[in-house]
Amino acid sequence: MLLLQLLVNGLQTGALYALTAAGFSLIFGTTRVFHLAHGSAFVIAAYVFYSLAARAGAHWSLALLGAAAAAVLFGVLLDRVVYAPIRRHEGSFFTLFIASLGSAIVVQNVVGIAFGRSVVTVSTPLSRSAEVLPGVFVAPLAGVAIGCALVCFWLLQHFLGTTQRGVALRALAENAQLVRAYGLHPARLSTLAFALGSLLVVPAAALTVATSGANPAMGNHVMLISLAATIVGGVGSLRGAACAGLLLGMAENLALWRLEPQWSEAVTFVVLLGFILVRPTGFFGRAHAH
Amino acid sequence: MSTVPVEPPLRVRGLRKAFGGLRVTDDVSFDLAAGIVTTLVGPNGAGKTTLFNQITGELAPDGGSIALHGQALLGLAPWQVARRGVARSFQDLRLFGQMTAHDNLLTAMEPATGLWQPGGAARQERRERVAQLLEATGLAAQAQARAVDLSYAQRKFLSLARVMASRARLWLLDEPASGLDRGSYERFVALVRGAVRGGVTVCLIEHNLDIVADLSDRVLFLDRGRLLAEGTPQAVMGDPALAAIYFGERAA
Amino acid sequence: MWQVIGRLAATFAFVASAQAARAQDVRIGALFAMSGTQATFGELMSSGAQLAVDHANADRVLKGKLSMLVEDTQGTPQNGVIAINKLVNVESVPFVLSSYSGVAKAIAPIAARAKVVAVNGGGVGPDLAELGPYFWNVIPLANFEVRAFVPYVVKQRNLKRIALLYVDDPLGNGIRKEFEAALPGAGGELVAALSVPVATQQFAGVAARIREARPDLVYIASYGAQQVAAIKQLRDNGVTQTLASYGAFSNPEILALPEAKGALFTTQLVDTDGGDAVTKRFVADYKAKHGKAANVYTINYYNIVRVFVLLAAELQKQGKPVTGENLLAQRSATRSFDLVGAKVSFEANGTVNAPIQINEIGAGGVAKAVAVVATK
Amino acid sequence: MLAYLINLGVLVGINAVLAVTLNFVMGYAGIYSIAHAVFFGVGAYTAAFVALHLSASLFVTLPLAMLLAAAVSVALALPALRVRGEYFVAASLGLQVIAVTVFSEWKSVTGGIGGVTGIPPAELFGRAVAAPAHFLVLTLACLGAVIAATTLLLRSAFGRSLQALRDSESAAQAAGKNVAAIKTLAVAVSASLAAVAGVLYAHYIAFVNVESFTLDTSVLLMAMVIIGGTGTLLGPLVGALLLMLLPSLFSFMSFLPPTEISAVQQIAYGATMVLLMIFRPGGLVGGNARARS
Repeated sequence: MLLLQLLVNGLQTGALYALTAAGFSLIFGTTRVFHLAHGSAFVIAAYVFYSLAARAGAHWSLALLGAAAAAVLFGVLLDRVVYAPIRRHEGSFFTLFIASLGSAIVVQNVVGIAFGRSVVTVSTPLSRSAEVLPGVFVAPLAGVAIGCALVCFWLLQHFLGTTQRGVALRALAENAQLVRAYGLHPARLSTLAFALGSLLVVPAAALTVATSGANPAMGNHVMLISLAATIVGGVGSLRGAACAGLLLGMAENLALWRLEPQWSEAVTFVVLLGFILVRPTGFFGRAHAH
Repeated sequence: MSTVPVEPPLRVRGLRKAFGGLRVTDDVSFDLAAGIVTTLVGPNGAGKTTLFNQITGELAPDGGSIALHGQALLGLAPWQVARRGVARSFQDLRLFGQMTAHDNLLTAMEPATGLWQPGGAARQERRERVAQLLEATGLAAQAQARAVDLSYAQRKFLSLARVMASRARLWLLDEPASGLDRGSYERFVALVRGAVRGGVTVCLIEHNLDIVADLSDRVLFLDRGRLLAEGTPQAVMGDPALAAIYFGERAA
Repeated sequence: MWQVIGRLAATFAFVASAQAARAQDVRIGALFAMSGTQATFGELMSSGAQLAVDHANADRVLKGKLSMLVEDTQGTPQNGVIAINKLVNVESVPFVLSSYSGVAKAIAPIAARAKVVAVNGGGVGPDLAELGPYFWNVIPLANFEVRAFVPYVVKQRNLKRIALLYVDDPLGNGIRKEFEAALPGAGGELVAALSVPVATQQFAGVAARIREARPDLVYIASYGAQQVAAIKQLRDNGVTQTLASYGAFSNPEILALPEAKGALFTTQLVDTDGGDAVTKRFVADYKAKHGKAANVYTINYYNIVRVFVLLAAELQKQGKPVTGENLLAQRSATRSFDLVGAKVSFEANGTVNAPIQINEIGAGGVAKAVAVVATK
Repeated sequence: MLAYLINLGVLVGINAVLAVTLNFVMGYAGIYSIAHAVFFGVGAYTAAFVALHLSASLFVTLPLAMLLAAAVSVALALPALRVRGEYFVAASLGLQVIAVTVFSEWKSVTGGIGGVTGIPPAELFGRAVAAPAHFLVLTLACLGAVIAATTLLLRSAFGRSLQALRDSESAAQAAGKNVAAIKTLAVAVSASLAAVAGVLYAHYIAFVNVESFTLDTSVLLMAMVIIGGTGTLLGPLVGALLLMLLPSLFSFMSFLPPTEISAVQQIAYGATMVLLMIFRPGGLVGGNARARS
């Protein structure tokens, strides 16, 4: 039963990882920005949700809307104010990477000063589990998490597959020149990628605040997971990132079956290193590692 | 052309390479003879650079053999091929951009790996040779300029000088003269002729038909990975069928 | 480490300004968690210590003014070492207040090398008793708490199967050792011992492991925000058994948690209703200043400063300088100290012994004593 | 005041050693490692272990720490041979996380989060280097030696090979450079020299635990190199000095609540990194030269 329980926990964690990882992958795949501040968007969404829901007493849907607006605003602002000027000067991946890292550090500490460095939670009766099978406890929020992930992926798939902008976004990942040739504006598409990518962290952020609580430093973990999932899944493949996110969430939880909790993060990165060494293109990767 | 050597500097036999279903090198066999200039021609996508990449070990062929002076090259890493005396230039140059022109050449003469390298007389000799090469390629005044800061023509010459610095006896040059003005072009032709007179074997990839006429002793015509013809420039370029393939593709 | 490096440099910057003090003035140092996830504790501890400093100055017990330099450790060994280096090497204080087991273990050798007395009133890692003559404890260590707790729950409450969730640091590892030693003799059984890293906030998987072990009681050996998260998530994830801990559950944030209702925890017995003048004054002044009742940590750190004041006053009377060496000698020569809550005497190894009281968290977040166990 | 300056000098020196050695691989070999703190840690733990169990003589601790760090560096060299760019950054991140887990869990050697305490002072020719002033001299001597070693290497044929493969790996191969061997060697040199800083740190603070060798440290070191100027000789020194002095400046600003000083510092570092990348990616010393891909 323990295994089944861990599997269920892994599914919940993995669903949320899949969402954040897909956001990171979308941004990285289309703009080639190694967006370390993706974790910051998560933290911002989490704290805005907390402020509105727990402090201001707003309805959860309103708080969710506020969190989404904040995350999208952050992503788009970062793209416009920080990344765009660097790209204009044809800065290398490393320049972008450092700028992103700097932004993440700023966000973590500003949030820390504003809200303290302790853990904040939004309490809800939905986080309380019920025994669905003997020895297997599931909280309503687990269902919410999995449902959220499915809906988000369906919407995303629909958007990228059928709308003109969505198709253009996918094309941007393949070839920026091509997109320009078709008269689409790469800068505007890049903004779209950041908006969408940042939006994808919102459900995970809100659910995390409600289950285990958020702290300003958790952006690091989110970033590490997203990055690992993107590479394991294969750069440029949203499906890959999502599957890998799910896999990493499962691995982290299933590791508890035999290992102590302190090994779970190491398990994730052993998987990552293994992929980089053996198959750098990931599961579904097309892009070359070189 | 002098007497036929017992073993040609480079012998390629039955070389094959495919990416997915696309045959980029399709059963190619040829020899590069000593002391002459051979030019690889063919439309875009004919597999010319891919052929270079297989000779230099950057790309592993699916089958066939490549021998340098009778010794198999297949399976060697690019740096090992380089140390056996094969130097190449790249279409996109790939200079050591942040290093000075001087250091670009110096490092090409220092292939050893260890932390410490022999100094003394050898070091002095290398520096003198760098100066000579810079002089010969017209870059003496730019010796201390970074490679990225040079003009286009200067970068092309630096790329050639790097090949010259290696002391390799087989040069593979990928579009070395494209985009050169008249004066630079003549300097380039003179440099290659000088090297060939010194016994270097040269293989070029070139779209510039002037070069084919001015410099080549032999032409290999490649299309869609297949070697369609080889012979003198006049014979190959005069073949109307080949010309149709060549210009037809070019026009498209 | 990022902030650590900064602190390394920054904490030494105050030196220049701080040195213009009168020769008779006495300064002591304090290592508290003033920021980070442990800040609640730093607040409690420093408020107690500061009150003792204020009392000493008001009474003019010492020649010159007593002041306390508070350094923020965030409860981590690394920051603690940086702070002790500053207090010892730059500020040259003879006496330092320490908190947290990890911090204590890290700083003790440095204090000992400089012959500076360090006194702990918060950390309860059992090995804090073995840190040498210059390291004293005014809090009974976890071995006392665990040894008092185990027979009570096994025999009185009939909770035999115990699962331990402990933080992977000196405190947690120390408590685990105590349980392994104490349980078999008392007729109990340690059915699971799960360690978590200091920064972990996720306990869903751990909860599953604990449920699987089917314990009668879950003991949480952690502190601060992590303990709050653990309680909430264990309850969320189907762990319905009694929860228990050592004195760290007296954290007001935990008492306020609805999920913590019914939890058991041990503290040293502190009799704040006692009739002696020292206790009465403390209780009254603390209430007046902070508007709430003092907690056990507040009292311990008040007492540490009070021990220092009593020793230093005696040394000054004898015309001896207030150095760590003299403080140690004077403590050995002093039979007992009148402190808040009790008359206390130190054992030869620098620890104190006190009866342990077992508390249960009742409705409305009020902890009430359910048993008192004498320890020896 | 003097005690304060000496302490600051030692810390700047130790961090400068780390920044210089990181710059060696980052600025000259194009190996953007976010795992430099791992080698700092290997050096520190080795020194602590050896000093406690064998000998505190620097002639014992230094070579052993350097050797071990060089051996561990293979774990970083391996991905460096396989992948470049973002992939390598990710691999080094992974290595950093795994190393922190090992540092925390290998308790018999590292003491876990509780760390190793009571590390004896360094010994030189049988005499303890314990006085802060003496230790400052020792630190500066080590820094000098590390700078001399890296500078000499960079000016040698090996240094040119490094820069060549940074600028174009394929062209370096075509020029006969054994890229794999050169990268492995460069990473080993950088790691073993970084271990020197670890040895100094362990003896100086007399305590090591995992908190000193986390991702945050690696990021801080990277910030030193970037802010100072990647691929310049002076850059890492300027960066280390600046990032060590900045906190002292903040602590003099009395309007800041003391508990928030460290957060304010980090905001300053972070914002500086962002602004530099937008306006001056070459760093303070590097002028307008673009960081290279």
